[in-house]
Amino acid sequence: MSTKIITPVDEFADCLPQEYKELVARGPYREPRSVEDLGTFKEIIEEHPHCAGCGVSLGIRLLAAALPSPEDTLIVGTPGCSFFGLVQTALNYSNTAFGNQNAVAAGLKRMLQIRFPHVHKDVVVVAGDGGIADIGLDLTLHSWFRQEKITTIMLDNEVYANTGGQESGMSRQGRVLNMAPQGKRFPKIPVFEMAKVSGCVYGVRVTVASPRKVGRAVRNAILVAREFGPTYVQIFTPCPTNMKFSPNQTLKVAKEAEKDHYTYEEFLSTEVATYLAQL
Amino acid sequence: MTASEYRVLPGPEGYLPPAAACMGVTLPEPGEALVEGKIVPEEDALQRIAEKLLAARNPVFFPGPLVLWAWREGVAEKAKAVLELVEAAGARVIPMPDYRPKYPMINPAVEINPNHPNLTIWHNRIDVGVFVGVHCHYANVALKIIRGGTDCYTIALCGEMGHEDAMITLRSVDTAKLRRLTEAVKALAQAGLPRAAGEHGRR
Amino acid sequence: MAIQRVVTPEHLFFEAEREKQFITGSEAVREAIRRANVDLAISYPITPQSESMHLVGDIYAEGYLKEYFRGESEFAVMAEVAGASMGGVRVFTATGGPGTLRAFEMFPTWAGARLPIVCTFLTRGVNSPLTIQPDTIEMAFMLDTGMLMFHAENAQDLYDMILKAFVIAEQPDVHLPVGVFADGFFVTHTREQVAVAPADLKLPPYDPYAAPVPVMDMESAPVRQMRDPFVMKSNFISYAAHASWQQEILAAQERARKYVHRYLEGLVDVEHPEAAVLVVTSGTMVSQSREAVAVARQQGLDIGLVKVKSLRPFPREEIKTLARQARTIIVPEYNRVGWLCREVKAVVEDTTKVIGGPRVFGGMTMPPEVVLAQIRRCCA
Amino acid sequence: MYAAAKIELEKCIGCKLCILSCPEPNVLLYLPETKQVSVNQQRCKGCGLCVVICPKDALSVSSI
Amino acid sequence: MTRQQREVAPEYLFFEAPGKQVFITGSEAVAEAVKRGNVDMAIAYPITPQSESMHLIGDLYAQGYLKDYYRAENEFAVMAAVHGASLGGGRVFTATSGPGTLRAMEMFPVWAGARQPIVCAFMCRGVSLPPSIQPENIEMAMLLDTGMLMFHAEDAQDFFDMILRAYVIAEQPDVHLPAGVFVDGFFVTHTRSAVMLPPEDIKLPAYDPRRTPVPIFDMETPPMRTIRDPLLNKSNFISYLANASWHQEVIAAAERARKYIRRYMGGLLEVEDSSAKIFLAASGTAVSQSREAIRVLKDEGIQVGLIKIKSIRPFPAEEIATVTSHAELIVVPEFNMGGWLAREIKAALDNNRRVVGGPRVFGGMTMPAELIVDEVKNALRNRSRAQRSNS
Amino acid sequence: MRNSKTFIRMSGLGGQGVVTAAHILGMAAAKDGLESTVNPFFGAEKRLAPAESYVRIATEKIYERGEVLFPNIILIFHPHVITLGKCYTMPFFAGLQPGGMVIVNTDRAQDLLREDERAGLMRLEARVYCVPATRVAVEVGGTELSTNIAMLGGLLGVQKLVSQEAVKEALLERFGGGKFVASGTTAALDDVLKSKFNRLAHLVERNVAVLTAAGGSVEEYHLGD
Amino acid sequence: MSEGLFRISPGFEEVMPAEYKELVADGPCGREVGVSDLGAFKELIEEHPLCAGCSAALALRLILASLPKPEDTVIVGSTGCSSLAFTQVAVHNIHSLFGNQNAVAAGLKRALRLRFPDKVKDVVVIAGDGATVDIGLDMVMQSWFRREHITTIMLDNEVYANTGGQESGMSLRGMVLHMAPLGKRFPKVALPEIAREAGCAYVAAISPAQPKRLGRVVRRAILVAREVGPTYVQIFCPCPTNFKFRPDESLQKIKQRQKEGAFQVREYVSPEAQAFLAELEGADHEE
Repeated sequence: MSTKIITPVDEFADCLPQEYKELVARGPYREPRSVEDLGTFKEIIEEHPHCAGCGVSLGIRLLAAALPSPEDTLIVGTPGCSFFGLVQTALNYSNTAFGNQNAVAAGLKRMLQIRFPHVHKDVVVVAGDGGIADIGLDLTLHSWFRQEKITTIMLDNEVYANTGGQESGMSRQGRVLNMAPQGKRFPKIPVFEMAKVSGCVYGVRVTVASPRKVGRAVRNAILVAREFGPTYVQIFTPCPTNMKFSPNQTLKVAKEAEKDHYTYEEFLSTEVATYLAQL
Repeated sequence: MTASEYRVLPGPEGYLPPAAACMGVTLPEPGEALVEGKIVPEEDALQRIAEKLLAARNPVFFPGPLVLWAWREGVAEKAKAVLELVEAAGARVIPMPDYRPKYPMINPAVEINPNHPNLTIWHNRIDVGVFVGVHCHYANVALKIIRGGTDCYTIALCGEMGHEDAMITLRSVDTAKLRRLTEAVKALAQAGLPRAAGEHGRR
Repeated sequence: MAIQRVVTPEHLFFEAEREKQFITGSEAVREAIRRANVDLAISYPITPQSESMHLVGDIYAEGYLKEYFRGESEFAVMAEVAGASMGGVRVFTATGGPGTLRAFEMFPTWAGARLPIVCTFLTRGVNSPLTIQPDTIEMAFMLDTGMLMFHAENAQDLYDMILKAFVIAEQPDVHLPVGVFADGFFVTHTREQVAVAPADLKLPPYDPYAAPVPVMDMESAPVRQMRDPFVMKSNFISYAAHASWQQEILAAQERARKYVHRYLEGLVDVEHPEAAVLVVTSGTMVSQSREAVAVARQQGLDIGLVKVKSLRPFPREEIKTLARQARTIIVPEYNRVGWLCREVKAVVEDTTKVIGGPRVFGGMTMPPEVVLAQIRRCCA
Repeated sequence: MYAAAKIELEKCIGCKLCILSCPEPNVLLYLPETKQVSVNQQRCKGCGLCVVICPKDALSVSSI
Repeated sequence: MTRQQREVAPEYLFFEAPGKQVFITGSEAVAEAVKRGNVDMAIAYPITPQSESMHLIGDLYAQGYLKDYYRAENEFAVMAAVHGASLGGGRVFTATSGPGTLRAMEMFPVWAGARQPIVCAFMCRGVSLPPSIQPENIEMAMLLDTGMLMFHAEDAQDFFDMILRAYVIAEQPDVHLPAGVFVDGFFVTHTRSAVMLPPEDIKLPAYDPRRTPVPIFDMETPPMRTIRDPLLNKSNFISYLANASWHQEVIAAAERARKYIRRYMGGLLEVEDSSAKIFLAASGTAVSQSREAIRVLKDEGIQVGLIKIKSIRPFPAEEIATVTSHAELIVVPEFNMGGWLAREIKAALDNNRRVVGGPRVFGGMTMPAELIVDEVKNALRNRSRAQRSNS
Repeated sequence: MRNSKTFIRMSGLGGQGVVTAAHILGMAAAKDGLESTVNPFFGAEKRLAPAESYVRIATEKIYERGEVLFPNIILIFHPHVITLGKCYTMPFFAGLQPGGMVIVNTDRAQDLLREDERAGLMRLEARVYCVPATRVAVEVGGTELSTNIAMLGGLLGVQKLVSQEAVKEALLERFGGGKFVASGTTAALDDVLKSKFNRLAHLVERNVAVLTAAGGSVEEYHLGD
Repeated sequence: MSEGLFRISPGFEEVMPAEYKELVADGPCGREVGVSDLGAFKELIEEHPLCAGCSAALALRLILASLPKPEDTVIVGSTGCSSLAFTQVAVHNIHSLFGNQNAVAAGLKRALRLRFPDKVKDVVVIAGDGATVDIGLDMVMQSWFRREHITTIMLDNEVYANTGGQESGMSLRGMVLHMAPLGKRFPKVALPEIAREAGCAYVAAISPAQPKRLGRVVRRAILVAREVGPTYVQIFCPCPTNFKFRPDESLQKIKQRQKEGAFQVREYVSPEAQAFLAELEGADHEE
């Protein structure tokens, strides 16, 4: 690990922009922070251009606060709304072709294991439902089949939000959306169930209405991925803009989903359970 | 290769002009430097940089991440050498702490960004800008944009092979070379080169 | 289903009275498909193409198409329309930039399988770096896929070319896929006057049994039929068969010239062919050049304009002939590589006449002033 | 046109629920000295999620 | 298990180390190159005629020459995964062919735009449809504008040499672009020929992730706030300009590669008999066929020179113009239907009436020397006929 | 190079309706029998981010497309566009044609322009106008979502580019009946706007009132002062 | 199918090759034949170039014999060994690209439904393990998610056989193969279970070692696909060539694996499909 890259040369410390001074002084790099500590430290995500009340950006904020060692974390994403917030995070973030994130992450993780055999470099995929469940599904599943030691986090807003509100595989049946003018004809893709039968050793389904659970899930998923294999966290991050509800209703929408199709669920192997109990 | 006829001069060069490398300008070999698109002995270039810095109305150094952050051995010392040069040249420092497209925008008074370096040049009315410690790709992108849209005279102190789109570029710049440049500036200043009017000095 | 009357292509294109609408390029796509008697369309989101496929979805809901759905990726969508086309229906889809590259392997397949698919490419830059802005670089990649390629200047062209593409593509002696290209945003998102035929008219339906290859429906002979067979033996005879198959695709492209002449009224449009200096270009760059040419002519400069409408087949002879009498040819482009310039140079005999550029890319606009400056230099 | 959250400090009990439900980073800050929350209005987008979540009605959104 | 090999300077490995001649296939030559390439990681996916070389590289991995290797799920995923591995700061290798190239198409401009010195071998074959596994290099036409460097090997020796040299050229800090090394499948991959190899206990110096023009992705390199590929999130003139300037820098980087291609590959092209008035200009296997044709023509008293084009990107436009300045006829035989090389050459010359594009064979057919001979003779006949009718 | 044409750049912040304003203006021009093209600034921009749209109006056919780099008129929907630089077209006034016009939505004209900007505009013999568009929108229209229409009112107050009747028809077409193609965010705001009025006629009527009121409250900002 | 498709035009009967005459006279079209009748009718597949002892070829034969309505069946294949046999099959069949078979099939099925709304047209995908579980997995699963009315059959020989024996996602953990020089590092992908989760109405894993059961499974899968939703059949057919056992050992190998518990015949039937099958087959027909 290297906090050196967040250590300014003394001579230049003064001339850094304010946000960097804050990151250096109060960022989460040197002592561990969690979701609980939000509001008391300088977050690694700076301002972002997400819409007011955006569930995705809340999800990003929460997961960014939950990273067990942000100074050794690399995030791999894909085009979509999540890009906008993730690009502002104070860590390495890669974003290339739509849907290739789990393949990029696999290559990256393996190379970092070669180059830093004695350091845990956490490679975390953070992407939307379109990137993971539609166009990148095969690459997602194969990273799980192959037991890559990466964490995959889906920010599920149940729509292609960034391109203007099209039906995604994770949209709910019956939803009328762009490209589904008569309502979606098939159910939400059961990616969470897929994860169970495709080799993930730990998985959580959660919503942004339960921030502490999000924090715990992300942290566990990353720690488990280091030791055992692929892990998956699916976070419901409702989109007020495309689903046309008022921005202050995001958490209510998420909360209601918790009683309905987005109940909290966790799965883990016994091995993993023992490991987590020890932590 | 025959020497290129193409001169790399301060802009504004116009609407998306080609990169100098595509106009036949080649990078210097060890011991050489590029001044306005022509290969010259390195010593000549040191001299030209000193002249440009001292004649400038508002010279500004743009240190990049490679010297701003104490990420590896030797950086602190190199940074110190950069600051000695800044001091000798009576220049200011505006950092390039990272390369991301920043939301909602950069504050051009306090930082420079390779994707739109022209904003910082315009805002601060910089007539001579010096790049140091910036990854080559980002330096090249920035230098091209500056030459396309502003009249700033750019100097690149590169740790690798140099930059065709800067008006003056040194290659393989290490701490020792920085110190040699500082000496050249000091010597010229002592000789009493007249300086253009205008506010300067470190913030 | 919407009630529409089938008319001849000639009537729809040239005779039916047209109404002017103030619409975007994306809406022009919808209006073309509304009149195209398309059976099935398949969509996948990508900017700036999505809007046109949303609108096609809407007219599906109104009953103008029989089937429509969102596929899972561009590669899958292009495979799905291929399947449908083999099943004997008229299909439509659209994509752009990275989507084109993601699906890339399918395009030579369409051509090789002789599928008269019409696909609209609303072009944009490709990664890296990521951009959603207009750029025609993807067309450079497509030149040797075997597809026919038309380049629309504006929403009007887009409307006309899509409709005409179906008719040209489906000629039994052509029967090839057609890409109708338009510069993303510059065309898709710009609102302008477009003259369209009445909405209650449509093209005649596709006749799968007039195809030069059997349709895959277990209704057409022969029953023992594989689309498209591996030339699975490794010997001279199979190689020759494979090579001949490819030559037939090239030949089909050649045969398309006649129909491009008939329906698009030529592979190129020329203004002032006698001029000493000619601007040769395609797509949105034609529009930018028109402005520059108009000013230049007002100022007394001897300048003409050649709009290349069809890139495949390429107007080889047309441009060679035009170039013989011209002193200089300027080829401005919206991409970094200058593929149109390369095409032009490869058919012009004296390439010293050809000036590649100005070129802009990465989403930048080409101000007519920049083209004008180039014209001034060349006329000096 | 531009709205931002405002806090009535007398009502704030420092439960931090608002901080955890705000999609914007570094907008709602927790002040350990007073065990209360403050708002950076410059960066607030006025979505109102904090208003809805606050158990004490300490937050409101209004034009700035 | 890691293999004990000594790192040596590229110059030593290429020009000074003692050579030993072996009789191997092109696929084996790839493995021999990778063995000496100090490659960290390779990722594979089956496709004919590429598979064999990637099998052999798997064996190298088992023997400890590479540190990681796996089979991925498809070509797009392979190219994405090597992209990720290269972001991580190591030297990577992969290979593909024809349809595989097209399946992964979207990734190649990504590599170039992200300034990654990935070396990928392309064992060219026909693309669908109809499917063919036979040699044909149409895929090169589709890669010309990806921003990658492109080298076209004539035979197994070239293939071995070019892969190793590609790493050295691609990784120069002022270049730092992906390089594709192309051969015509089967003609090279499955043909056994004499190849001169340096000793196997030496290898290239390791890739230095600290000398890159873009930050490496390891959270050890500043700035920690880094996104590769950053320009999407603003839509305005300034972002467009930044994007355009980025592309210009990719082109500029390829220009800078010329110097290193001259240094390490002895030039972007090779010329034989530069005094000739007639030239055959070709790349890849068509060069070998041309050599045969030149011999036949010489026997018949017709002097024909040869231009072997080794670097397709950057393209030796000036060199070709200079070499052919006095030429009267340039015949360009190709293994594809599109005739992309003829198009490139025509666009590079002033008077391209001199250029005859052809013969072209494809679909796996071979190109007998006689076909080239006939093309030359036909062109000469046409020319003299034209001259007669003019006079 | 285009004396018979008027090229307009509208700069504002996401959510202020710059795209809709351009659309309505362009459509009105078309209804008046003029030639017009309209395009938004092509981006994945979110609310409150800088946004621009462009309108070209002429008596003859317009070919050029893409962003307007050389405007005759610049509409500034929010003073932050220039005072806080919430715009990426920089330097902001670059490209404004000699004799051009700038219209700013503001109540307070002071501190609007930096000294160098003022000097530059004077050199171009440009005219600057202020219109309190947001205030008029709230007071007359009952919603700040009508700010864009007030800006158009300001524009028509100083230059009769299109007729009021045509604007009214354009409003009817834009908000009435059939589906209009808009981005997700715009569509959401449309719904909000429509929900403010119980009938379409009412919406149009109130917006026309905004248009007129704003046209009457434009004031020239004297660069020389 | 149109009536004339299998009728030789008057006057040409004599000149037609024998195999066609046999197909017309003795083929399975319009007749109720199945696996049990093999040998008693002219099969849809003529000769093929697959290796001796190839159990995939056997599986293919059995599948073709089990098609409930061959005269209205279109098959979509993919790159791999099986595609070499398909040129010889007497139903319309498509080979497009490696891995895109389910996408092509989805488009085709929808097109045929448009053109023949009153007729059953069965679209059956038959592809190898590489095409199904590796390169084409996304499109396979999305066709299930979308509830396309098609049947997907995997000929699972646990290796990329056609390209010379590389590891596939269906290879067993530990198998040393090309591109897995140290042995495969992860388990065989549980595609039947994934299919069940992904919305398939009927899923079965079977082998040609039980030909009649295989025939019944294929028939069920196709019938369920017509009425209920997507179906998936995975057929274990080990490859003598790449796994280097004698051609005559193919079926033995399957049985051996079954005995070890490493291969299990299994069927997952959704309640809806169950009800449909019960009605179709009658309760007494159940095993």
